[in-house]
Amino acid sequence: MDSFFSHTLAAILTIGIISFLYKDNPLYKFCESLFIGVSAGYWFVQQYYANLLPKLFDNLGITRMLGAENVPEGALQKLFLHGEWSEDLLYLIAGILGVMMLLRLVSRIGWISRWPMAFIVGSISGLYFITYFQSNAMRQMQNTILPLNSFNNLVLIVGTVTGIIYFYFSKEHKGLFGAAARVGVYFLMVTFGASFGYTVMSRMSLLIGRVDFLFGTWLGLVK
Amino acid sequence: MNPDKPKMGFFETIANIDRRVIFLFVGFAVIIPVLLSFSCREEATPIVQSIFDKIESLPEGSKVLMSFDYGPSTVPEVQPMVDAFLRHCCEKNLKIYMMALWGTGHNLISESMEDIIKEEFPHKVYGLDYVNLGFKAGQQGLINVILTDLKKMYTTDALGSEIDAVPMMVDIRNLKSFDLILSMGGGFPGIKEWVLFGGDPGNIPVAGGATAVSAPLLYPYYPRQLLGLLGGIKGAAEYESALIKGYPKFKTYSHPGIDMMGPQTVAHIVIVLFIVIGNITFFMGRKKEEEEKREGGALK
Amino acid sequence: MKTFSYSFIFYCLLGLILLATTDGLAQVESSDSLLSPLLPPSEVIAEDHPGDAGGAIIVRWKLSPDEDKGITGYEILRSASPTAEFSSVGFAATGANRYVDANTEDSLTYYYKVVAIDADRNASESEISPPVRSSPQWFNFHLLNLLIIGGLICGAVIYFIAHAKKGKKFFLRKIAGLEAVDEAIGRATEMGRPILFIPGILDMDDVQTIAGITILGRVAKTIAQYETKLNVPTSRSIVMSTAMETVKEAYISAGRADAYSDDFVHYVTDEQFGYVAAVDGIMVREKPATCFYIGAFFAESLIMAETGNSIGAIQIAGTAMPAQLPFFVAACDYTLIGEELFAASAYLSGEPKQLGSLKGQDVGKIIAMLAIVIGALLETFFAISGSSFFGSLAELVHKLFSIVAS
Amino acid sequence: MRRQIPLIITFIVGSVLIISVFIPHKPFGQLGENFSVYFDIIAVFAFILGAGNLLRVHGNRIYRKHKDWPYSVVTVAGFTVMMIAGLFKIGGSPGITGDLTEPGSMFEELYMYVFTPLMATMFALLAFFVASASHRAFRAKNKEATVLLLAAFVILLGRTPFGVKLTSWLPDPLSFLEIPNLASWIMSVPNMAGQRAIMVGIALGVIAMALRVILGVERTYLGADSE
Repeated sequence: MDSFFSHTLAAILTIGIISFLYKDNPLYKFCESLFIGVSAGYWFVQQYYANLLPKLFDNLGITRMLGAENVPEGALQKLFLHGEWSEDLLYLIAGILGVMMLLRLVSRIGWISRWPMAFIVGSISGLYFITYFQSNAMRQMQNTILPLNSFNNLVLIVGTVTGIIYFYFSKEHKGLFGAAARVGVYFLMVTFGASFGYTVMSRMSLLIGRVDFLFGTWLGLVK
Repeated sequence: MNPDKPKMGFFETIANIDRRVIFLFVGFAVIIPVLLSFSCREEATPIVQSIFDKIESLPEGSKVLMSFDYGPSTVPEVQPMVDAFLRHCCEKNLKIYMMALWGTGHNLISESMEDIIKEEFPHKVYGLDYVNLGFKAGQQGLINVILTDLKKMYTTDALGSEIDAVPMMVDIRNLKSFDLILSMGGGFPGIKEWVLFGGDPGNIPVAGGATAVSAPLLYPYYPRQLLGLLGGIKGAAEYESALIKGYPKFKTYSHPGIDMMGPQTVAHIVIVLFIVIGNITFFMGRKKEEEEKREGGALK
Repeated sequence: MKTFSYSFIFYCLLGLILLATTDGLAQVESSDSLLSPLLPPSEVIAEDHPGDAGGAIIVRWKLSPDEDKGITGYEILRSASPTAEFSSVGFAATGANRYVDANTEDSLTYYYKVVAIDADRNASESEISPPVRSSPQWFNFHLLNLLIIGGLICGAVIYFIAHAKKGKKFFLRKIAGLEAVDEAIGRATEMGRPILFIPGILDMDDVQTIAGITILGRVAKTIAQYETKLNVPTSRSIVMSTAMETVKEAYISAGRADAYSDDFVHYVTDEQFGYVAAVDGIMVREKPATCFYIGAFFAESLIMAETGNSIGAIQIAGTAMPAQLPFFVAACDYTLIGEELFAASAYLSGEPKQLGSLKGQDVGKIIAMLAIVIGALLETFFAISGSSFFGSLAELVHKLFSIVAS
Repeated sequence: MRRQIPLIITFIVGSVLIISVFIPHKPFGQLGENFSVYFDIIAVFAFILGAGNLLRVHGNRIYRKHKDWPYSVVTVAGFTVMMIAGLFKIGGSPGITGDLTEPGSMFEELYMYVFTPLMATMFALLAFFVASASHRAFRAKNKEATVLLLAAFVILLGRTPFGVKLTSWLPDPLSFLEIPNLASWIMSVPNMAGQRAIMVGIALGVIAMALRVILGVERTYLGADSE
């Protein structure tokens, strides 16, 4: 594409999105609609080439059946051509679950689509159970077990413990317990304030990048 | 007529200012400095200066491993750091070994080689002064392996030459052969993995640069496990200034970090001013409506 | 005879050459050891790496007594037979007395040697280790602590669920964000404006999305009782399917199957910012009275919450993304922080079984706090008194919570 | 039965994945990794539902002449063009193994000049919203809000040259009060404490929710609220 044309196109789209800050307008609506369409199309294609092809078709050997010869034989070829069992054949289960998902469209047997959902939710629950437990709970607790020989360690331990007290559900936050929970809230507030203050910084560089594009790359006004 | 009345009205107007006015201020705070190429002086803070001093202290021919652990989306923030590190190492005649833990890092190495080394230091020779080891999958596992045996993973360089045919690779055995590891990126895998799986077990100094968002997560490692850290554009700008201070000739080179700090600083000041004004107007307004003060709360 | 003599001469020569070389080598070695008498590491033991899927062997040794005399590290050599040639498998730093060879075949027997090396490349070999084989295990004992503590917490949760089933009531503190749900829905009904529900931008393979969908189910059940329009744009297809199913059932169970429409839930795009552009558009055009942001969020959190604020909507957010919490706290009326997000659907359900699980969760908190406080006190006593009793106790607590990367 | 089978699937899959962590032996050790591949594959099939829904919603708008129907045409056209450009690799090397993002191909050009500027600008809007949110929310309304405001303010100042100069006159014994030092102390001590409390809480929340799901106590997501 001609670079002035393509830059102008990109600049119009940039201005279109920024114009939303003033108010909703036809140019923004156009950019928004275009963005939705193009990005949905983009991910559709990406899903096909980055997930379906390598993860299902290559492993099963469907890519090869479709005529790609530089791809090694998959599980189906191994089974039917050589009579060998291959672990990759298990990907067929994923394929079947995927097809079950599509059965939503057939209202009579649409309930089958709950099976892949149950599979997903069950496995996520199992997986996250362990990963969160290890890296969020155990590791953080271990890191907090420190000798109380410095001010910083004291603050760290008091902050962590009172913070946990704030989340305590089954006891009313009253009296000493309530006071501890309030200290916990202050620690949470410092945490929120600090991350907010810190992020402001990196958000600016994005805007500078766009301004630089508009006035520098497109209009050539910078240096 | 009560002279205070119109004043309160004024504060109320400010307190309920149309957000578009704020947007306008932020817009100008960025556009004007960009157009005027306004920049301000940066002083290197200790966390940045310590990296500069370390590279400064390395004797000629020392080996520096640079790991490109970022992708296109963070290029605006991370590339200035990479450029500054590369220039400093080239200037000090250090041997540069470039690799990537991120798949996207591969192209970024080639681009950095073209834009900085070949362009600005044309006398440097590939294979003698710098080498591109390319991307290898394995994340922290890769670091773990090359801690003991680098050539097990890297049998060739990124251009496909036999690894022992690259002169500067001959006396490289493992990570401990390097005098410094620099990791640029800050996501996963990145600096943290280099510290935990490379620097700590191998007792090799590790430093690097990270995006502003990920830098806070790395502070706990400084200074014991992490020699120094460039956090976001500000870190890059500080390093560029340290470089210019030490080698005035770099003043004429591009310094995107410093360039971006100008608009950024102005924008920050605008935001700080808005917070201050917001609070002043709030307190002025509260005098008037004492009864409302116990309502609400940030956590509510 | 001729052949004999030729081969005889050949073998003699070969023998001479070999003799010469080995002799020479021996000389080099002995002269080396004269120059720097580097003592080898001793007691090399190799054993199967415990708690893994096979394919790894741990080699341990006693450090060379010359550890401080400039040893730069230990090279680990391996062979399939004590008499065959040994080849290098890895390198361990000075002071290290173990190495994991993660590249073994379970069907083979291996022998190991450890070589101390100094800066001048002098080397000194240990004795050969006894034979070893790697094998997979059925239980990873490194994770025993995980099993114990995890078992305790799970046990508590299950115990209180069972307890609650029998009708035991627990006290539960109020969570402001959840108290406000009914009010927020009522307000939308009064104003005749829709309710917007954003279940985060990640797919169903994130546990926060699952929490978001369960809360959507509870919220939809309340909405179904009013004549209020619900709008759920999603950025993932599976989330869309699940959300549709959930909302539909909520309407059916509220006895309002007639009021349900498939248009409530719709897919927009997988692209993070494309999705935000669309949500912002929906907000300024449909002017929802109430916005829920419940699930996993990234940078888009503030864009949506600020736009929602500008149209004057009541906003209730909930996420476990620590980096986005401050933005929701700043821009929304109510925020469910981390754990509160996961507890919310149990709260909203009001079912005793679900509420019981929250009580079980609190047992986990008590364990965490006790561990931190006791561990810290033990560490402090150890630091002050130097007593090995406290030292070993403190180490025990540390070990209890340590995760060994396998 | 229709309700029972999904609950049984959830129970079996969930508990097997938890148990498998403790069993390194084949085939349990790899189950977790395999799952993410399974999920990706199911997600592709589901995408057909998503894309279908998108086309249905916008198709309906066009058909019913909804007031914004021309924009729906833009969405449908954008989707179709991008999909055709990608699936058939227009302007690039065709064939099933051809490079999708080859420079010069239509897919790549659309990505570079349409998708990227839209994405980057939408992201950049954050700079404005951060400012308006700070103006409105950072007020010392009560004690909690004051703490939040102070922490944010110190961090913000610590990252500008102005803030650094503000306190650089402090004598050495008081140097810990210099804003940059104060900022990094806040980041690494009280901020860390708060983060840890949040993280431990999240872990416990996830554990309890996962158990509710696996045991079938929580079944809203299956639409099985009514028994």
